[in-house]
Amino acid sequence: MTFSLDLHVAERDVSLHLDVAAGETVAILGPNGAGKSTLLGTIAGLVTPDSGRAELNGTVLFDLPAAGSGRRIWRPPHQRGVSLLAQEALLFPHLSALDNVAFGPRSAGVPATRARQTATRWLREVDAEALAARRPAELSGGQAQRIAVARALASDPGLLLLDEPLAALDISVAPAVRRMLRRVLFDRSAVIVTHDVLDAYTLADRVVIIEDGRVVDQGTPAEVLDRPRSAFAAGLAGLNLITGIRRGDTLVVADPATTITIDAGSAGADGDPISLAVRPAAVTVTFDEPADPARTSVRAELIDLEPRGDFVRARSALLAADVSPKDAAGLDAAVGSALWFSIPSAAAMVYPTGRSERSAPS
Amino acid sequence: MTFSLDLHVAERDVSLHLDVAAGETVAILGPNGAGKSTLLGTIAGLVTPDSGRAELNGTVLFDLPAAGSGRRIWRPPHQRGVSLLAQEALLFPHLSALDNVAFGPRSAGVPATRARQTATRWLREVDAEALAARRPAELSGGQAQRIAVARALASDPGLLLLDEPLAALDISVAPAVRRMLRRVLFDRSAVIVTHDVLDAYTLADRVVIIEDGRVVDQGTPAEVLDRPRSAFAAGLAGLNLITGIRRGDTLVVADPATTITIDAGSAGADGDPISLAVRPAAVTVTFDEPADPARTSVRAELIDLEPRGDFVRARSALLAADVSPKDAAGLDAAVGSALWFSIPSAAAMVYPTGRSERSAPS
Amino acid sequence: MTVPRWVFAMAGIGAAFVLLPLVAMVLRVNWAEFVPLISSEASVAALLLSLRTSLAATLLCVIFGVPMALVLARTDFWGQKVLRSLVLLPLVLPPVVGGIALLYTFGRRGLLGQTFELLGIEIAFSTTAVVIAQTFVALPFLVLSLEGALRTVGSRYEAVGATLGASPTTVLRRITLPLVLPAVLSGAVLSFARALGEFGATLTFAGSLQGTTRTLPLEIYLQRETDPDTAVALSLVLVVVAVIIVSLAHRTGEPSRRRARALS
Amino acid sequence: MTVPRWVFAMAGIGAAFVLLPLVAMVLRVNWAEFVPLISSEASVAALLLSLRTSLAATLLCVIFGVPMALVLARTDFWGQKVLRSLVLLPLVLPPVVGGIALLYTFGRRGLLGQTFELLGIEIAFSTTAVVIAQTFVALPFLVLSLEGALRTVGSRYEAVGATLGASPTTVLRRITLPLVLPAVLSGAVLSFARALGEFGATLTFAGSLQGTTRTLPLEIYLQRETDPDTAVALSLVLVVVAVIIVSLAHRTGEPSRRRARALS
Amino acid sequence: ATPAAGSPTGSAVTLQGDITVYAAASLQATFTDLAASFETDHPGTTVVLNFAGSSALVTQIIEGAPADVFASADTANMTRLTDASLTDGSPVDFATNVLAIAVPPGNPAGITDLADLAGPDVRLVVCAPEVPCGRAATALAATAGVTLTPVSEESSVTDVLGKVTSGEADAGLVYVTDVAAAGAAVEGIEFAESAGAVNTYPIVPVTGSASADVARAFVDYVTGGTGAAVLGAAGFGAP
Ligand SMILES: Nc1ncnc2c1ncn2[C@@H]1O[C@H](COP(=O)(O)OP(=O)(O)OP(=O)(O)O)[C@@H](O)[C@H]1O
Ligand SMILES: Nc1ncnc2c1ncn2[C@@H]1O[C@H](COP(=O)(O)OP(=O)(O)OP(=O)(O)O)[C@@H](O)[C@H]1O
Ligand SMILES: [Mg+2]
Ligand SMILES: [Mg+2]
Repeated sequence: MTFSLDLHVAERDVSLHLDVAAGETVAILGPNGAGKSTLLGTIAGLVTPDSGRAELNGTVLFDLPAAGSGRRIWRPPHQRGVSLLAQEALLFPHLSALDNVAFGPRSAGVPATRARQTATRWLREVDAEALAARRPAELSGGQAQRIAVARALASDPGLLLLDEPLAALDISVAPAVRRMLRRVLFDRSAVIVTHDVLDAYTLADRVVIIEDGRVVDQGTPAEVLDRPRSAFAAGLAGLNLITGIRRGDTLVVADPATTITIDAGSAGADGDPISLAVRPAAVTVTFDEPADPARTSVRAELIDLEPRGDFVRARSALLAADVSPKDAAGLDAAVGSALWFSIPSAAAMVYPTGRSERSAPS
Repeated sequence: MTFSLDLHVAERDVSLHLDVAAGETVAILGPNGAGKSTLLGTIAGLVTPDSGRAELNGTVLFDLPAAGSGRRIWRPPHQRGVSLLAQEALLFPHLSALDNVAFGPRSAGVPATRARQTATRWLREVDAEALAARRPAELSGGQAQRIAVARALASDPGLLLLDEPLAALDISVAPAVRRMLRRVLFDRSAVIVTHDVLDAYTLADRVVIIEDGRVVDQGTPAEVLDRPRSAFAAGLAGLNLITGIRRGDTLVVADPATTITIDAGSAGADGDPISLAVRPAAVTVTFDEPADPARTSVRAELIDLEPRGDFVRARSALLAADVSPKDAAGLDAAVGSALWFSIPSAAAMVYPTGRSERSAPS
Repeated sequence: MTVPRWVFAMAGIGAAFVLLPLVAMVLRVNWAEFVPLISSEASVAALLLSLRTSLAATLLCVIFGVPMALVLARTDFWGQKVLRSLVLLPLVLPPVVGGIALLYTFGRRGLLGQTFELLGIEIAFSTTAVVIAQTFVALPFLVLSLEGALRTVGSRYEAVGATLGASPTTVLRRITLPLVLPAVLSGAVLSFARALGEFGATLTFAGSLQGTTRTLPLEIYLQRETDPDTAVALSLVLVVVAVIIVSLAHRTGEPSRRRARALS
Repeated sequence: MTVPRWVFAMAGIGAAFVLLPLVAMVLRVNWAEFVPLISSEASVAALLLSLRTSLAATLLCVIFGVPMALVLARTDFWGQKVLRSLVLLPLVLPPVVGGIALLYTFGRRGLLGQTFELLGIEIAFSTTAVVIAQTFVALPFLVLSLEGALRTVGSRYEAVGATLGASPTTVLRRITLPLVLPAVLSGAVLSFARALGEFGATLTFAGSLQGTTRTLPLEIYLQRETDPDTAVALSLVLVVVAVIIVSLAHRTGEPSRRRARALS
Repeated sequence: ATPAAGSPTGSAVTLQGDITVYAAASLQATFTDLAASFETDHPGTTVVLNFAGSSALVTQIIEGAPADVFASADTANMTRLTDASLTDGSPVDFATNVLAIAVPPGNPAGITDLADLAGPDVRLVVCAPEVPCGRAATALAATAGVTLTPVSEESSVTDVLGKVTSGEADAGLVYVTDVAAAGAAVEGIEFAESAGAVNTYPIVPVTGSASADVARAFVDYVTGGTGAAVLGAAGFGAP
């Protein structure tokens, strides 16, 4: 009762392996163009990979050996029991919202009246019951996306694929839809592509990070996001990530050339590649080097001040710091000059950069 | 040198007034279906309102008197000097990314070579230079959205309309594009629809909140988001919002019937409608009523625990609290039973709910 | 979209070019004797036969043409391009030659003649032959116009339908066909019009017997020999019938509610 | 999209229906004398004339038909529906009647005859008349198929173009036309094919003078009177020419790079 | 017209000019020959031929077609031209034609004379009464007292012949000249009653010709000895 996938698409430079356990929800995170939609498209049967193999609950979805030899299996999309909510809503323009949602059940042979009841229930779940009679052309962007979520769920697939389901939703329904997803994904196998770390935390049992068509990290949300191994994951988690080589009790960074004192007890032996992660809120920015021995400081040029409501983000090439609007006012004139960014040792997390396997899929 | 708009679309129940000062960037926030895209569509000339009037830098864009009488003016889209980046990227499928971006300049009569140079510059700005030769069908969702941003900017409009420009962008480019937008929007008149409060803080001079086709609040980002007047704005700002009536030193809430002690010095006279805003992080959840006099507590049913990475959000009908994962583990069994949610008086902001005008557009 | 002014001008010239001959024809009609001319037994029989056979031919065009367009637009196989050109041929074949080719195929001494004779089916000189001739010349119209529409619509919605578990047949019935319904209808209208006006192939292949094979165009042709007034009057009838049927089809096909709301 | 199996079956029957008569015709060709039959001076002259006039007619169809389709698809005005039906008429009019109508319009005693006579232009019975007759019957094909495609494509991209500052003409040139290029091409192919096969209207309106107005279909008609072998041989030439030109047009129109990459 | 125009050959005056001859489709073979030999005899002339059904040709001429000579397959259509005052002089009959029965090679239905055509199993094709050959067939049947039940009434002889050559019909009523032209594709059966309906071919110069003398010369050529010989060889009768 699992899903496993191997996949190579030469043209898009994508080469991935993915397992999903029964009932597991996997979140796929990665930059634009990393290959996330390609991954989902292949599973759904809309993109034909150059080679690869996928199996869902013992059924082979496709089996395309790399060498032309061997039997090629390609199961058409509608026989895969896989439902895809694509990045664009793509509601059928000639059907009402209700009939769009009822489409999946009806295709499965459910009689019209029952299918419409099911559809109405799912519309209610996404808070769109009032839109049932509308045509897609008469819906706002977010409304359409909600109907599309309902449509994907209503087809009750063995594996549910969601490509950024919440991106177009406003803050007033996104939490409700997210809670609904959490409920329906609870015992369902699902792969969800998202750019929102909150989705990963609330919905996913496991997070897979994809960059440039390759899996670069995976594990539980906490593992992957608290001790990020890529700038991308660190950005998602809202952490500063500094990678370098351990030299004694310092972390030596190549670019920009910097040395940061670390705790003697930190992980990694001399010469090992190690990483340091720290929240911007913990970092302070001062004109003079702080004397505090419990902090380690680096001198870096202040590039930019970005107001973010409660606080202001001060950026250097290496580190970002969240400072109070009052402090930021004092720094305003200093943009472009070198300041001291300091990290409390207690807030800094230091860990080996290595590829050691994280918790395997359950 | 300003833009002003009055607008009524009966079919979509939208009736709005909006002013934009020269060089001002206005962020429009609101729930799905509030009328944000309708507003932009009308300004761009793609939706014809039942009545209304718009003027940009002294030129009348349209003037449709409510009564059929009077001269009706309707300037076609291409003569408005208004560029719209719609919610869908809608890149021209038959043109390469570069030619898509060059389309605006070329339409303005710029020679092909110069237009392509301009386009290349804008592609670089959105970090998409490498995609110049691709056709839209060969782009990922986020890549397409970046090209669309570049295309809208390259046409150098008098008024720039952006409908959720960053929604599809990943965390690794979104900050860069946001900074780019901040730079180009700095001295430009622009209206930007967004669901992301960060966009409002970083890009907007003024925030307009729209609900059900009406402007319900506007002001600087801080004004609107720190002292929210609507559940929607509070949700955006990540605040608990409790509205009720002042009765002595308490705030009386109708549903769920609750009384909350407030600071004697708070705003509003007895009987006035007042609001209380507090960050979930400041709220604590306990099994027993806390004795601390600097806190005010309400008893409410714990509906839900939602893991959010660092912390777990505990919800009741009235209040949400962010608790540590350790505390959350203790609460897990208590979901569904009544607990004490307490607010430190210092963290609670109490202010009149009234309609008093906030800072007018500059 | 605002249509540029000069486009209107060009369209006006084009429309005038098509409409002027019709006006000229109407001006030549002998109105005093119009009703007697067109209500002769032969004329009425020809009109009814034309309507019956053209509708039957249109039906056949839809039944076979829609699958052909689907195969051409949605699959890729060796020889597809040649096939597409070949399917066009009845268009380019002068109808008389088409009729000869049909004789060579379905005639008594034709390719399939023996087969049909054994089955006891007589095609030549029957109304069936008229329908066959009309279908033969009208089929490419439906196939070509529908294939274009299918390509334009693309297959994204079909892909979504498939991932929702719809079988190819369900996708066809509930997504593809509704999406291209306007094109199917306008293709059917084209086919119907072509079938209604068909003359050469019918004459050559089916013959010309009042009530059985003599359709309105054949009657007009014959009348022209002796009585040009009747020919013009009947032509006008043909035109009016065509306009009525075409308008009806367009009315049905117009997804009016949807279009009215769409952005201009 | 996976096309259901039964659709293939239906399409196969349809294709057979169109192709069998062609096969039957090829089987009847007198191959021994094929080359002499088709290389007579009269045949060559007719073929060249047919190609020249059909290409000219196709050009006219594109020049006037594209604006007409745009107006029909993108504007809304009173009487538009009636106009659309009227534009269809040359389709339904038996070609011979169409020829008469053209004579009534452009002939010496026709509606515009006097005007042209004053201008010193003689239209009827000249090569110009052939082109006019062909344009008249072929124009509706382009208009109808293109209008359908324009409606299917919708006007969203055009709206985007306009907000980027493109004038209606620029939108037309750089967005609308490229988007519907396949439909323009297939419409032009339809028109060309119809013009190439045109017979009745040409005979009536333009006459049948070798080198001036006797196109290939007229030559075939004439040969059939005395020499059916030549008629069949010439028909085959017509078919081959049509297949070649149609394939060329499709090759040009095919946005192959784009399509190859699209999802299946 | 020059005084010598009446002489078909060996004229002292050289004819100069182009003419366009509108001739009934059934005259295609003979007139093509005649035009060629006429051009040889008169090196300065060109004869352009336009063949179609007689009624179509008359309509074209009335609507202004540039015809110099009109040769009709029947007198009715010639009368239309005369009525329109477009003839230069009176038409001259130059040939006649009678009907014959055409049957497919081998004569599968075993037809021998006109009466056999009325047989219940015979698939007979004739011309429609609206066209000359149909008028002739109707007249014949009436005088012979035979009731014909054709399966199709075609609008031209060519179509009747086409049905017979393809074997679709068992018999058709066509002109003897058509049987002759079809060669081995059909067998012709002549019958006595055919004399009851003789079809006459008249020819006339059309008014307004730029080369009226050439037109007159061509008419004379057709009605003269050479014409009679060529037409006779094709099966036409003398007027
Ligand atoms: N073409 C249309 N015809 C009729 N009603 C429409 C049409 N488009 C949108 N609406 C309705 O008008 C209202 C406003 O829609 P609009 O698209 O402006 O919302 P929005 O604020 O942009 O929402 P979102 O955040 O989901 O994009 C909604 O109730 C929507 O359903
Ligand atoms: N049809 C196509 N043909 C060729 N290349 C393509 C096609 N679609 C996508 N690509 C390329 O393949 C790579 C992976 O694209 P994919 O759509 O899977 O990215 P993604 O991870 O979903 O990105 P996003 O977050 O922007 O949606 C990208 O480099 C993209 O440009
Ligand atoms: Mg994607
Ligand atoms: Mg919107």
